[in-house]
Amino acid sequence: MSGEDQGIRLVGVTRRYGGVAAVERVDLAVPPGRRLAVVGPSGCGKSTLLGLISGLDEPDEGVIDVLGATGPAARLARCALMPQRDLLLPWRSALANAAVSLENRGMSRRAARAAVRPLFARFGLAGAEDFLPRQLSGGMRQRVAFLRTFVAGKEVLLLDEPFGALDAITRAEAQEWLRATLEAEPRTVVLVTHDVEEALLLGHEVVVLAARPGRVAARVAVDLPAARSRRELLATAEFVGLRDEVLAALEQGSSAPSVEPERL
Amino acid sequence: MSGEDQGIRLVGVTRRYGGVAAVERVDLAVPPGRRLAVVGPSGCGKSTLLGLISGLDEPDEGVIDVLGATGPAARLARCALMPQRDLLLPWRSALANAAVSLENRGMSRRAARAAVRPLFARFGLAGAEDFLPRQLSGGMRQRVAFLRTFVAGKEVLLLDEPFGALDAITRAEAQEWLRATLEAEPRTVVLVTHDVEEALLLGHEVVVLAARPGRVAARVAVDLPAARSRRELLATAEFVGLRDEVLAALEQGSSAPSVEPERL
Amino acid sequence: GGGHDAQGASGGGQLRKTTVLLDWDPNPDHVALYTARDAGYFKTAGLDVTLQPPSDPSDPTKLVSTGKIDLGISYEPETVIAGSQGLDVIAVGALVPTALTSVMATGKSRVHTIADLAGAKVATAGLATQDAFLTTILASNHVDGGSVTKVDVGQDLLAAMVTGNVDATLGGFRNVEAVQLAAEGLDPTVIPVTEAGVPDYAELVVIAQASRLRSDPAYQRLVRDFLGALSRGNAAVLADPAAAARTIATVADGYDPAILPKMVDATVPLLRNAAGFGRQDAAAWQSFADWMSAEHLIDKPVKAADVVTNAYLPAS
Amino acid sequence: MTPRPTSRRGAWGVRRWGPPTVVLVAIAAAWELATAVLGVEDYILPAPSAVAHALVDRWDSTLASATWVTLTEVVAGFAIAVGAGLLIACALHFSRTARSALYPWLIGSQTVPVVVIAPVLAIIFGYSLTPKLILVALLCFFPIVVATLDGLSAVDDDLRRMMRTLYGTRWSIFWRVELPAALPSLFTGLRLSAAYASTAAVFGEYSGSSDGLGHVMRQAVPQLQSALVFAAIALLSAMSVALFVLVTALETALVGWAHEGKSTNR
Amino acid sequence: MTPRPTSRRGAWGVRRWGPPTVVLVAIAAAWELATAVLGVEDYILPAPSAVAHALVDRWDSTLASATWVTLTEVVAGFAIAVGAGLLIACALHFSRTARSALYPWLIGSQTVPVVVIAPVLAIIFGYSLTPKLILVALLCFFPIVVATLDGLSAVDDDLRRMMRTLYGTRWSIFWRVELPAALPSLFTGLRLSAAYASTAAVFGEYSGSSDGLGHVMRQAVPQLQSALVFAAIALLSAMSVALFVLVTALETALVGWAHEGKSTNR
Ligand SMILES: Nc1ncnc2c1ncn2[C@@H]1O[C@H](COP(=O)(O)OP(=O)(O)OP(=O)(O)O)[C@@H](O)[C@H]1O
Ligand SMILES: Nc1ncnc2c1ncn2[C@@H]1O[C@H](COP(=O)(O)OP(=O)(O)OP(=O)(O)O)[C@@H](O)[C@H]1O
Ligand SMILES: [Mg+2]
Ligand SMILES: [Mg+2]
Repeated sequence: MSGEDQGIRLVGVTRRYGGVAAVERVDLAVPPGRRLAVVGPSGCGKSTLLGLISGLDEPDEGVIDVLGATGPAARLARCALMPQRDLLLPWRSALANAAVSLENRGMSRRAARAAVRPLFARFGLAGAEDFLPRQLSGGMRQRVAFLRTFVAGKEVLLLDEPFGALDAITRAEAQEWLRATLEAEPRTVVLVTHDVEEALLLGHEVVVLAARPGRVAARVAVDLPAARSRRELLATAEFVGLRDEVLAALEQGSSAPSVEPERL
Repeated sequence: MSGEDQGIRLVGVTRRYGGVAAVERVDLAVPPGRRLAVVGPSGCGKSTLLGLISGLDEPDEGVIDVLGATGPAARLARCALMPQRDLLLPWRSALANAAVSLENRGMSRRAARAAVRPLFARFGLAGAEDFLPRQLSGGMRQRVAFLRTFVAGKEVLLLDEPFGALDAITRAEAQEWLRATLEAEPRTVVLVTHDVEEALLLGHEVVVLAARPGRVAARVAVDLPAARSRRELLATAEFVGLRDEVLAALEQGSSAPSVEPERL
Repeated sequence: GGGHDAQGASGGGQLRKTTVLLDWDPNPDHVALYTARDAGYFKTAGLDVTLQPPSDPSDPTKLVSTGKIDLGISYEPETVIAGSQGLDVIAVGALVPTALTSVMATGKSRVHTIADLAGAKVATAGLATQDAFLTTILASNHVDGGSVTKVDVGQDLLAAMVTGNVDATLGGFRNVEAVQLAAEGLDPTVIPVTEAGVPDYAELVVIAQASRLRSDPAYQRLVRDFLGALSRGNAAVLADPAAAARTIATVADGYDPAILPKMVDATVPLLRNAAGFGRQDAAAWQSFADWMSAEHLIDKPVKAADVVTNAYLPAS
Repeated sequence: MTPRPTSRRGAWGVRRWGPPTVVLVAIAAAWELATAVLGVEDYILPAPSAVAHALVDRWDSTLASATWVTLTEVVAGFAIAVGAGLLIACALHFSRTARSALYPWLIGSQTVPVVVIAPVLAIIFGYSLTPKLILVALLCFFPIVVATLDGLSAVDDDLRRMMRTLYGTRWSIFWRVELPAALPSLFTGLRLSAAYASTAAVFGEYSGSSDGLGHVMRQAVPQLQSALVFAAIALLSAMSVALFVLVTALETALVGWAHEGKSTNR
Repeated sequence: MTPRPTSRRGAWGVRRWGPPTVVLVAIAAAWELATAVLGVEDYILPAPSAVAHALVDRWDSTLASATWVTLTEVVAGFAIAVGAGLLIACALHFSRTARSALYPWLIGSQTVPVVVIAPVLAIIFGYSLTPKLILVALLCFFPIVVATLDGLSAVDDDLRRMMRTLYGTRWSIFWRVELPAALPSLFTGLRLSAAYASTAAVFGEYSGSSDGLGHVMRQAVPQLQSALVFAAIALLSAMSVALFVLVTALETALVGWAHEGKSTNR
């Protein structure tokens, strides 16, 4: 954890819902232009954390600093958040949904849509530009929501399970696209995912949260060898080692229910 | 594919949306008490297929037979469908949501909730019984929706990415629970998933759909050796071989967009 | 409104715009007004008269008093009330010089005389004056007031009678509702309130703004010219009731064209004023005002001279 | 193979004239029969034939011009009500203080009877078209305000939050999220106003008029000209129903996303 | 650390009396001043002090009993309207044919002026409380029907489909999905009806009454007792506002899930 300069920094952040802490005394730091992956058991406070960083919510305790901004409005100005639910506007076509941030910034409808249209083919959405959200499949909706967030062009990207509804192939492609794009033009990213492989492939660092209340259980720096292909990379000993490390931390952090067959 | 007797059978099923086929001439058969896993690229028609089997939708062409029933109402009586979106009722607590099918069958509120309550702890939802859906995390909502479907106690379970929003640990537990429960008390299951491992772990057979229009691209019978633990099973050569087979079929069936870095 | 740009009675060219606010929508009571308008008598007198139906019968006193409207048609009781409340109005002529309000019952009702009202259910249109009329009528005919049930039915006097919901009504006009009942073959009993103990009064009067009348010669001229023309209209009605019926039929949209002439026929005799058109008896006004005061219809007593004048009427 | 369910609102909105016509004919027949058999007097409840007769008989002399006058008031007054209602709703939506301070007054505005407002309007505007338009607007703006405000405040807050992370200003959130989401509610208000507009015009004509269907009715009611009264009512109803259907058609066009073939496979 | 946004509707629903009171006082003061300075005649627009005076002065003799009579009509009539409105809305919701056949008649029912209905009601029920209740119900059921129907038909169809796979019958879907989802709309209708109830009672009293605020007003208008008229209006407004606030409080209790702390992290 380097960078005092202009990354994302959380110090002692706590957020309670009606007395129960969803997130407790969390310290995090993401250097500028780097990517942090967050994994943790379901309900441990990952989405809560993104809401806090984005400025949509304020912590009950602690300080959040996003590229030098600590106030919620200033943080909001710097962050684009892709929410876990896609939250597409049902009355807008897929294209118009993806282009909404450009319209918000004053671009004309036509120009905004023209700017977004090329990305649709790249994400396997060619032909679905004029579909309303209810005409899209779950994975298509998620891709539109991802595009919408990306298109906003903000310095900080907060992604809440961006590819969770995608099949293995489509997801791998989306991951590769995101990685290549961020490599070419770095942004500061916090990525929440339930997929450990995704966390390792996309994050420079992986943070494992423990449940109830959400606390940092482990931090894993990702330093993977250069490999020609994704498949090769996944098979390297380093990758397997890191994956096992993260999984072990996860397993410890979970307050797991016992598993037995059940009669209903 | 055995069983002429009382399983699920689709013959030449086609469903179009405004002239474009989402699913075309699909033939499927699931013997009674067996589990079919369906994988395929996003938007290939998996959810459409479940809607057709359940009786909520009718095919434009072809015949669907669910335990001898071909009419939509009769199919509906036999199938419980867990939709891809959780579709929890926002005004009902988590417990009341999970118990809704029992209330629909005439059980009293109290009895229905008492019947469902024990399952909550088992799924890591202890303490969240009285939460409203908006107070639940994404993964918690999905588990409640799964419980709701399971609790209906129907002969046929149609599950649309039931564990897609769960972290690795929670998901593994849910999978184990489902497998053990269905082993003890078999139901006929069609499981849509984007996770090839999940498909192989839970399905007796895996069907790979190809995109646009959705057609059956490959069928893979799953016959795995007995293994002591999940981790061991995942490492067996048979498992790895099947996974590669399914992935290869998937890769072929996808109309993949090319992957290049992009400037916005 | 505003008739300030006064000119001579026969002033060339420019007509003085004058708005007259009626007491109610056009009906047979207004036959003289519409006849004078359609025959061109107002124009001849140098007036461009607009006859305006009100939103409520109490509009004319209010709007004439504030000077928003030049002239109004009101009722003698309302004019007395206005005087008592300090409104700036004065009656300058009687349009219908006698009372029209009557006690009415259909032939089928058990009420045929005032005495029959004992124990009856009586509908009024909800005016306080009508309540007072009823009290006076019962008292002066020695009918036990406690035995009579009063209902306020608003506009629905006829409906209340023909359906048998009430035994009698007080508030209908003898030249309108009574004729309607007769035309429906219901053989009505009609007793004008002034024949049953209520002091005589003029049903419809022309009112003007009192203070302006004292100070504004142009306004004085306007009122005089108006009343002169109206007098001619009244005379024309008396001379040719059939033509008058045709005139009123063009504006009384909601009336049955077949019955309207009969109503006009019933109205014409009531328009005759022995003292000459528009003349009002100050003594009669005073005794009516005193009666109102006694019935607590007004808080402050009213001097007849303050609310009525014959000074602007044409010489008879 | 089975027919897919068509849009509900669209279906009964404009196209389906069958059932209402059947009911119309049935009611008219039963009514005609009842008046004939029971010997109900015409001046209490006129037979439909008598109403039709009055409609034809008095059309040229009375009803035609009255209908035209009232129709003008209805349409213009409704238009003003829509404009004012939307403006007020937006103003109250944007300012919480304005909302809590002014809402009771809006409710109060609906409780002041016409007999009281009418003379005041007459004083200010004279007996012109203006007070009638004001009365129609006054009676019709209220459902629009209440329904629109309710719609605006029921918008999913998560959509607002999503927009805020995408450069959404207060205004762009209103324009791109709240207003579209509140459209169905707005149309509920418009539909109600449409139904009230013709009655409101009649009230307006009670504020001093010399033509219009309200004027005709005000003269005809005390005279028991029931056939004429019912003819006027039939015309007023037709106006309201027409306006209602128009509003519904507009909704079908604008809010199709919410109603057409909502059934999906998800 | 920053205050979390509280519920909107709850906030202005019941607790926030401050701003409306301030506005009330401000308007009263301005009005008092205006009548004094401009010398507006009392019989046109009475000063608030005169109205207050009349309110106190005539309370025992006139207004108390009249208020009681009208309040009874308002409350009972509103209750009937709610019952009838819900019943009709549900009936129309369940039968598409009923909906398309009867809807125009419901709209028509709102265009028949009170002056016409009142005598008919008097014929049937005499001059009792009944016709007033019917009139209030007749004027108040309509917003409930329209808003509830709109709410019911706007329910997310996916929720209905989900229920059908879980043994959801037509009835259980209605009871467990459609009705709860339509509650916010239903309350829009109730709010509107609440605002109209007191005016409707006044109309009811125009058709044969011997007490009530409408009766008081009708007697006071021709006697130029404007202060008394305005006192009656103030009481009517207070009734409507109270009913409105009551409905809103009930909504806050019943539909809390839709409004309270909707902001989540998702
Ligand atoms: N109502 C609709 N109108 C038009 N097209 C539709 C509609 N519903 C679905 N489709 C189309 O049908 C295709 C299949 O959709 P479906 O939801 O079955 O995909 P899926 O396999 O479930 O995808 P995912 O894995 O992303 O959920 C998609 O291309 C979608 O756009
Ligand atoms: N509005 C709320 N009221 C009460 N509790 C809440 C609220 N929002 C979230 N919580 C609780 O906070 C905890 C963390 O929720 P959060 O959504 O951050 O989990 P998550 O890590 O994103 O889980 P998942 O992986 O399932 O999406 C959960 O236990 C949840 O019940
Ligand atoms: Mg989450
Ligand atoms: Mg799907």
